[in-house]
Amino acid sequence: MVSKPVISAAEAAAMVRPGQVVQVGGFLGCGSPDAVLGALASAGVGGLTLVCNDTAVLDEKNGRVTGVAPLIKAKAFAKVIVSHIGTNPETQRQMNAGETEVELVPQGTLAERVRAAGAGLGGILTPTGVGTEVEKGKQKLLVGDKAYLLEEALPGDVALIKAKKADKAGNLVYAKTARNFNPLMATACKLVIAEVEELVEIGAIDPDQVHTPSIFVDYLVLSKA
Amino acid sequence: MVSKPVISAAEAAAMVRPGQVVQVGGFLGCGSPDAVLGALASAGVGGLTLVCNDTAVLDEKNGRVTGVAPLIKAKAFAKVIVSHIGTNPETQRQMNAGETEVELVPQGTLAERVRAAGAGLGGILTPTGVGTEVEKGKQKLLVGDKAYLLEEALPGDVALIKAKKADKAGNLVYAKTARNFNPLMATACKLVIAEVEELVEIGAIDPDQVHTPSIFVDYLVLSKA
Amino acid sequence: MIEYVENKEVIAKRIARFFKTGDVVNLGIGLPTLVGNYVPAEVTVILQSENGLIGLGPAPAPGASDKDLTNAGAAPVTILPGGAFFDSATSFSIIRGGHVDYTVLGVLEVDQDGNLANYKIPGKMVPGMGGAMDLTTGSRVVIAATTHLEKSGASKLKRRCALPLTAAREVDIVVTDVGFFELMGGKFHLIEYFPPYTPEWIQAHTDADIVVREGCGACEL
Amino acid sequence: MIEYVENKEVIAKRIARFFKTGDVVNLGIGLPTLVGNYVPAEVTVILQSENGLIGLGPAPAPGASDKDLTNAGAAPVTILPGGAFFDSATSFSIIRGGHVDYTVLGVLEVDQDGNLANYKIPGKMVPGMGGAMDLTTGSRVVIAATTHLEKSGASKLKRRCALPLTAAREVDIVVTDVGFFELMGGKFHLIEYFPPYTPEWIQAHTDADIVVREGCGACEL
Repeated sequence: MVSKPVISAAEAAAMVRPGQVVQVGGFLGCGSPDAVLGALASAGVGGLTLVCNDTAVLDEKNGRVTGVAPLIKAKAFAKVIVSHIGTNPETQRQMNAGETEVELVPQGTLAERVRAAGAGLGGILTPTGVGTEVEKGKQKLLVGDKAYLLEEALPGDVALIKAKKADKAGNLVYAKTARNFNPLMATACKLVIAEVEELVEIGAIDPDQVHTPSIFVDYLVLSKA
Repeated sequence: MVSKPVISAAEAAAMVRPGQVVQVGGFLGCGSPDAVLGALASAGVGGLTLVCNDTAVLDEKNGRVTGVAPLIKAKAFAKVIVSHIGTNPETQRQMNAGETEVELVPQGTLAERVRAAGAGLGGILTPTGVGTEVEKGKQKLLVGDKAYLLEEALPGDVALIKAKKADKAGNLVYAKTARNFNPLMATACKLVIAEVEELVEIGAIDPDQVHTPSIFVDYLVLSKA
Repeated sequence: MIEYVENKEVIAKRIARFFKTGDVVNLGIGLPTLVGNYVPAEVTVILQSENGLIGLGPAPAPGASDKDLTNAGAAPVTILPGGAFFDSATSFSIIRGGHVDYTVLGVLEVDQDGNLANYKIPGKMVPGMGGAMDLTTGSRVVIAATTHLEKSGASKLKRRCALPLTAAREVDIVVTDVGFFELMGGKFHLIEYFPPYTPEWIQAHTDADIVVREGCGACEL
Repeated sequence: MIEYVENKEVIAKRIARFFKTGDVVNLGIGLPTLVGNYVPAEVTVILQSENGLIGLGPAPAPGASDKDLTNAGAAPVTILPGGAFFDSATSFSIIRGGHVDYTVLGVLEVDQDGNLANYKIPGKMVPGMGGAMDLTTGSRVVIAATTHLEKSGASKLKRRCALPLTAAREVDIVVTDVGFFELMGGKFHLIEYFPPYTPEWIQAHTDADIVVREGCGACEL
């Protein structure tokens, strides 16, 4: 196996170019690549499109600021494609003020759209959203006598993901509910940067227990480097 | 967690009714539920539809008979939906003689169709098969400027799968390349029977390392009971 | 004269009685989460959380929380022996694929055709649908959990939802703090009422078509 | 006068030279499998097998085979340190998703438009396509590996495939035992010829349009 470069969070952030589609793992901040996101906020890149489950938690009064929330505050994103913004009031303010475009996608549809991009599929047919505003502008198809929406694949330029552990080849293992969208995004983007807490030798991870095979991963960042 | 009934291979085979769609794990016999398949051949159920990667290996001269091959020989199937029949000449003979209907499906499409059924999707758009005989009778759709075939979900009545290890709740762990279609079929069928080599206590499998969560599994069979 | 007093415990208690051992259940954030407190000791339900686990356990002891183990509301949780973790695609395969028996979710509005709105008040509050659209589409039984009246006194049960829908004709059961209803044929069917409320009071205080089902009885909670 | 002698080693040797360290490669059953024997020691390719592994290693020592560890041809194999196992959906996500750099596969016919047939001779032999359709659709570079002539002396390279296609316009490179060709603009472009064969011999013995690319040279293997 071939080793993957281990870079700093700042080096990772410098690979993100203005205007790119960035997919970020994490669910309300659980399983987000916080070191890389911090460096990205410092780098001040703008005009990005975010694909993420949510815009995380921005509750400065109670000292809870997680995941992509600082980047939302810094207006790094021209557009966010997420399933939920309810825990980050700044997203809603920017949306209402016309500062940031918000596309709300049902969570399971978001997961399948990202997965489809990684799997080379054009899209999937889901029953979710039929009869709601979500169906606007989409093709509705019948399979048997049931209606489905055609939801298109959602690829990205850069995936910023978080795993618990990597071997030096880039095989990843996630921990508990910090897994969420991370393995999906690892497949769907041209450039994949994985932040990990622990780096082990090649061969130290049982090949039956690898969650994301090394070939998806381009760079590794250690959370505390 | 709730324990799942552990039954004999014969009891498992007796749950398969004539005319049902049976999804069987395994890749040329690697990762097939051999004890259950043996019992099914003895039970003599007929008129089934098989969904499987292939019709396994039937090479009696060299003493190699694997997976579903004995059931093919016993004419248990009115129809087989598989990606490959090249290692089982009897399948081809039955096809040419009009005894068994054979639907050939590209392997990746078969995997996605089974997965889609388990995931509640109506189908998926795949580029595979465009411009070939596979596109016959199917809708072709453009996403962007690329053509895709709409391939419909493929659900089953019974999944006969094989795992290395189960806990008593039915959480499954597969071994090596014996994984193949097994985890997909576990999600796609109304009744799921998992043959396993080893049964451990609830709690003995790390929840990060479960390949198939227990809720998909209805019955357990021990390979050597 | 019966005075309406909001009572979320009653709702949670009644919902908890629907489950039998082995049922896979997803409890939404807020009021639905309370349901977990009232499942009878002899019933073992399997709780699913859409952020990626099955076998949800009780909240961790103080100081024992794990940053990598939360529920869909970002609260620290635990996992029971025999549970499993998975990614978001698998989580929603479980949900959309029909492998969840009950989903319980909160409501802004629910109407007599089984429509439910809870993700968006245009121009005011737009939290987003999160996993709710998939949960209502895929679960075998969808239970809407809601107080019967708004603070203003307005009925939460409607003839027709005015807000953007989360679920179109997907709701099977509505449990409020005055009674429990099944949705059928475009009407709320009252199955049980919770004293001191009476079927007459409920009909008078609900802005929707209510059928009192034959055999409808009082339920003490 | 050059006499044609079938030589599969030459094909395998030339194909092995395409790869650089880090490339993800899928080798089909039969002739393509030989390619693995000729990858230069200083190049580390990552072999993928569509039945569910990456990091394919050499055949096991006699008696050391594992019933749970085979390649897509059901032969016992090993896995290298740093490899991984996965299910068939993930395997084809890797393939269809463009994460395989090279796929090498055998041929019944290949034509100058990049069409390839290898899964079906109607009425005669129908092995099925297995993973080949996904591999040709999804891989970055599709290499067809074939002897140049049939036993009968007929050209395996065609103007137009007559058999049902495995891949429509997906083949990028054809390597035979007489030379290596790129497919472009509806023609086979000869890039290298393998002595004793010459460009003239190749043009005379191929029933298809061949362009001898400027700079086309001999390659000793």
